[in-house]
Amino acid sequence: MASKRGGAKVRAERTPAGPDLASSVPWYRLMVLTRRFEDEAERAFRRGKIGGYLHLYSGQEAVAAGFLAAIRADDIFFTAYRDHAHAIFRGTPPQAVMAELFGKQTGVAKGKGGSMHLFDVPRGLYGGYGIVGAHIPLATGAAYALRYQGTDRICLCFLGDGAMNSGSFHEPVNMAAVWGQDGMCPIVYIVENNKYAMGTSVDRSTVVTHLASKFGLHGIENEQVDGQDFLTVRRAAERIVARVRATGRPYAIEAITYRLVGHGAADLFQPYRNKGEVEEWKQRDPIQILERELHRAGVLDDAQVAAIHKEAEEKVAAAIKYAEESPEPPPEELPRDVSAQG
Amino acid sequence: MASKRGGAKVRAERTPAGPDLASSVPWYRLMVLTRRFEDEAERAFRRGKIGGYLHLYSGQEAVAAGFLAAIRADDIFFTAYRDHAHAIFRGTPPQAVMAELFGKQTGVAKGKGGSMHLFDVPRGLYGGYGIVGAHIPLATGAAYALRYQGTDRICLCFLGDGAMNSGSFHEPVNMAAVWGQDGMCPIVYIVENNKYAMGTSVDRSTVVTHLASKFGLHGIENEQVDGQDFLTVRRAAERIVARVRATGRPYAIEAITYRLVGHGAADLFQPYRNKGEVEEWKQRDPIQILERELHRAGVLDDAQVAAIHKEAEEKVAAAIKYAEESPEPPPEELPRDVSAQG
Amino acid sequence: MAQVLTFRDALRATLMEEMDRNPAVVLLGEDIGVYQGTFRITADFLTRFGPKRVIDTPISELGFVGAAVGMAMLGLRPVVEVMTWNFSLLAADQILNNAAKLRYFSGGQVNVPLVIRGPNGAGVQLSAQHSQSLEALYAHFPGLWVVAPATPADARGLLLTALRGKDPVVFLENAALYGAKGEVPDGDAPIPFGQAEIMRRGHDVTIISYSRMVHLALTAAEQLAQTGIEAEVINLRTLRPLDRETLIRSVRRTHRAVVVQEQWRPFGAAAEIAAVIYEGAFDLLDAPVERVTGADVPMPYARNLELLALPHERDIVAAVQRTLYRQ
Amino acid sequence: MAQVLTFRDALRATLMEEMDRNPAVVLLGEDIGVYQGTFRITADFLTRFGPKRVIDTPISELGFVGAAVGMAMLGLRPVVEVMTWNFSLLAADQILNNAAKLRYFSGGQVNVPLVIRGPNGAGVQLSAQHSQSLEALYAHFPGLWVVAPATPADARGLLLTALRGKDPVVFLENAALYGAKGEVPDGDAPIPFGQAEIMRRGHDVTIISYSRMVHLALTAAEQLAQTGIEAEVINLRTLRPLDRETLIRSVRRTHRAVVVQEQWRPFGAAAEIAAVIYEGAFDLLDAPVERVTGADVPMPYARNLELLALPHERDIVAAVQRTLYRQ
Ligand SMILES: Cc1ncc(C[n+]2csc(CCOP(=O)(O)OP(=O)(O)O)c2C)c(N)n1
Ligand SMILES: Cc1ncc(C[n+]2csc(CCOP(=O)(O)OP(=O)(O)O)c2C)c(N)n1
Ligand SMILES: [Mg+2]
Ligand SMILES: [Mg+2]
Repeated sequence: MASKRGGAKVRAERTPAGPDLASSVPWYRLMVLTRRFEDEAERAFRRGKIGGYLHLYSGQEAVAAGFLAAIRADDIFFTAYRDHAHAIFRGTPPQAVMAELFGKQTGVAKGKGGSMHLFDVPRGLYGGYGIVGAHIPLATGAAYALRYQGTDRICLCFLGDGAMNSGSFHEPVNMAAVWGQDGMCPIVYIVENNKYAMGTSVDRSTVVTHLASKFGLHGIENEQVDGQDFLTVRRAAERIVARVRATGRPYAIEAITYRLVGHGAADLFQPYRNKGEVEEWKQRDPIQILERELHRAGVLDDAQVAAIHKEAEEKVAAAIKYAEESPEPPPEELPRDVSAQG
Repeated sequence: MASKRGGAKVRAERTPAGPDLASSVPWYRLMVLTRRFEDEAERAFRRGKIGGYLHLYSGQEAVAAGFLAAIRADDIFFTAYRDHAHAIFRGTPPQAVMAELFGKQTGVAKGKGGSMHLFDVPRGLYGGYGIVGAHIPLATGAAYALRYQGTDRICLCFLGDGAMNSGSFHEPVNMAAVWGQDGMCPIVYIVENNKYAMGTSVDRSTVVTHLASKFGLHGIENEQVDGQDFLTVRRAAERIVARVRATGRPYAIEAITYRLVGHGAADLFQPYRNKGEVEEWKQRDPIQILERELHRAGVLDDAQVAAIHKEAEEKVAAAIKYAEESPEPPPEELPRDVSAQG
Repeated sequence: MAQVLTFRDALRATLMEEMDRNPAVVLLGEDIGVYQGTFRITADFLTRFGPKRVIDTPISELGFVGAAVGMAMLGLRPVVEVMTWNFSLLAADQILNNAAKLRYFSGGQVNVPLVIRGPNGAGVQLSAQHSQSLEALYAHFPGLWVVAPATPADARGLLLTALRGKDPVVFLENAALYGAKGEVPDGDAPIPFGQAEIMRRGHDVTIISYSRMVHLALTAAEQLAQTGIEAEVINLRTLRPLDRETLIRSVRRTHRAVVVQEQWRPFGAAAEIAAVIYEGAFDLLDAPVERVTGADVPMPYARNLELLALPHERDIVAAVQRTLYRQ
Repeated sequence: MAQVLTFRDALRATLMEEMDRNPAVVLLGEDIGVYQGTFRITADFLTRFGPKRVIDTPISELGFVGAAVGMAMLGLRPVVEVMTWNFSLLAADQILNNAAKLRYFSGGQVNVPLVIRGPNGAGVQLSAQHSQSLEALYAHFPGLWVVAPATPADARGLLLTALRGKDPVVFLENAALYGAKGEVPDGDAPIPFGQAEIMRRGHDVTIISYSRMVHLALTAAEQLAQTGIEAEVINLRTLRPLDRETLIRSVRRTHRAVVVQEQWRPFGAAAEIAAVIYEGAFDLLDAPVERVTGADVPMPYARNLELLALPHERDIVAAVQRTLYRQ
């Protein structure tokens, strides 16, 4: 399925068992947690508890999980507005994310940013951005800064397939390649190719649907990966991250994935795709794929799986409760944070 | 020399003699004329007769000449600010161009546009633009319009190597490829790769120095050509233009060329290149190359060459005189042309 | 005769009629076709007019706005939908350096009959990057017309003018108004640019606004009437050109003015409107012109803060009272 | 002590000192290195500081301004040279939607200590796409500081403040001033933002301006003095924040004000300045505030038309006379 569009050659790098299976259990737990989180967030949206736009990551979890599993605690990352899972995977407490969605003072950004603008700088999450593609220049400059400061920290930049048609994509990616020649741009661009930008499928917005290859023409090494398989993504991520850290050169990966839900909570009818396609992709749900794998390897049994689901349910319920009960930001917050010196 | 950067494979398509030699004489004449025009314009600039920026095309003549020789009278084209030759090749009277540079009422744009903004819409020149890359979207949309209107007219879009690093380049070129699938984008993108964007050489601004190949990234067929050889350019242009006209699909060509003069009249010291490089390229002056060819084939003799140079001298002298003696635009012109309805 | 339509349907119907009438009209934008339009202004248009006239674009604002300018130069009449005006900042160069100016720098050789339309201003909890009202920015540039309809009738009448003119038009809608209903005259009645409408007569003070804020002004005026203050309410309809005459005539009668805008006060639209009033009615003003504006902060997400950041009826009432020295 | 420096050298020296002092300062821009800078502000910097700190960029305004924002978020202190501010429109999204707002929407988690600098305003015959004065546009957006120095001393003092603050600064220079000389105080004396300077004392009228226009105002004031009119001349130095106090205090004394800006009048900076004056000195104003501005047209190329499009000393003199009802 991954090779449907653009004749993608997907690297196969899975190892059937081994040490990374046990270490994947916490990621399985996080993926279950975020899925539940997204479901409940949507419900809260329908109840009018969450406003604005709400973009869910359901179906794409293995991509961010695989990469965030592969970086160090002091590495950093940027993403777009579909960002809840990225924060939670990285350790941001779900209740602080939910409180942000509820617009509460206890949210990660004190309720000022909302769903699209999650930030958790101590954990390396530099946002959460709403203008498609516009975080790509930021991430590229941030990667330069990390090297300039003499560290071996690296930067991840998640982006959508739709973002690749913007100048916000091409301009910094070209610069990253130039800077990379001097080892000054330790960044991994991770395309979450979920087939659609809102209602526009990849093949309606560009002729070259092998998206990874577009990085090649800027001089950046690249590959595709099956984005539904956590173990595959993680293995690729570990290899890529090590190399980028060592060389200071950019690298790009296109993860073939699918969003099982609407573009945003308002996208109910989805006239741009048919039910069959969604059903087909449900067979490749990344959580089930990982679950099966862990099951088969004997790392998880049914009871443990049930417990993990129950735990997720409880955590998210607690997050909802926390968000619900948290205070709104006080009026004094309105003028705060506009600038540092004023 | 053309293959120095990026391992360019340059198509060789020259025929040593034949009917296109005789028909190239008028183009030789125009190339001599524009070279003289540029020299005199620079002199007028030094005398304070021309203001603002002044970007000369000297050394690159074969590129625009080769392509403009290959299109029909009802075809159209767009270019950047290095546009004098493009207008004159197309038949805009040199005196109307010179008068524009002098800021006179008799200029092609009544003195309102100046050197960077030559327009001659009746002859298909849709400008003359000063923001690098920003005419590329216009030309792309214009090409769509030509097909939408049911014609088989085509559009040429000249652009610089430097422009290719901008979003103004990538965004429309991607769209052109998409529209081309339905035969709705009859455009030829012609990169005038003169090695530098002001003082920045191509290899300092991008890793992929085979610029034609960047169009491939967007799914557009492309090739390189030796931009110093009029006959080669023209032959390629004829083939490409015929194909674009027939298919309605975009095509791209990178002409390897060189500007023998400074970026603009203010670029005196040129710290970004050495004299030797300039001297080397003088050996490949497009006017001399064509002259030699016509000479060898017996289409032009020494006396004719001398006459052509003399004629150019006179025409440009007349243009200078005309420009000098033309009236300034009257004050009433100031508010005119801002909008059609107000 | 007239019929009652929503703002959305007024736009839809007008666009559709004009497309039926004039084959040169083409639409470009993100998700206007297959997806049926984010705000469903163009729902069913793809089926009706086909993909050559209803062009779904990639996420390339700079590219497709520029392409539309090029189409306009060749005699088409493109209508670009920006999914929201926030994204127009990516196309600012094409709008401000090409569309607005190229008629001038070509010495009048080309027209740019282009309409760029979409929702402007704050929505509900869309936060800082998606809650901007950009009229002051665009209205600064000669060569553009800047239109901000308040009612379905405005929407129709001004869109007709936009679609038949020869110049680029920045057409600023407001998502909160799409569902609002109002009488729309039948038939072919374009509203000329630069013609404000007096929505309510009054002699004590003039309240001036445009787009969504007009409705707040009307509500405020009703509230004020209950305290014996009769406010005149002016709907500007267009910011460029500005109908100085109607403005000034009214203020010279009422001696007091309140200008209402949604966006940040500094260098906002109300400053220009106030300056025009002072210049035309200085000797007859009994109080400084009041500006009612949004808070000078990027828009916060939390609903309670967002409400604090936006102007409200009570702010208009208070401003009016200040002009009458009642506070 | 003080030394006489050109505006250019004041900028150069200040940048250089600060780069010597603070390794976090890096420069980005087109042709600032090998080419030595279009206006030679950064001549020799590449040799002195090396290519990691003096970064020649491709023609990618959106990309490199955005990258600089990212660098700033990580604690560097990038200084971006836009070759001219005209090109900043391509980066408008990064400046207005990211740099200006991200401190806010992150709930204060990140600072953006970024300076974007370069020449603003008309040059000589650069025509419509290269002759724009964008202060009104940028000053509308909270989260940015907008600086427009008039003298070499301003250039140094304000650049120091910009380079040491934690916020994004839009630093608007003027190419016509680069060669202008003036006294520059030695040592470390940043000029705080929001502190206007009274350049000339007078009691008959206050002339308010910034950047190059301050010099026209001073010349006009000299001419007026010969006719017995003593004008006070205020150099605003920063548009955001605006030094309302100095402005208002002066006008409350002189009872008359003339605001001078280079750019188009509608929705220009002078409207905001005038509105602030009215709001603060309404009761003491003896005449409407006069706005002296450029013509409301894209800048024409022809020198004679260009001169007609720009404000001149005589326009200021005439405006002052109107405020005194001498015309
Ligand atoms: C510049 C810009 N244009 C349009 C939008 C509206 N918009 C929001 S999300 C989106 C689709 C983005 O698709 P993609 O990059 O594939 O990310 P995905 O939503 O699939 O994760 C669009 C068009 C926007 N936010 N920014
Ligand atoms: C967007 C933009 N950035 C910067 C400039 C300043 N500038 C004018 S020409 C030029 C170089 C362009 O190089 P190229 O595209 O190769 O064209 P060439 O001058 O070589 O013909 C630059 C940087 C500009 N005009 N527009
Ligand atoms: Mg997508
Ligand atoms: Mg070049």
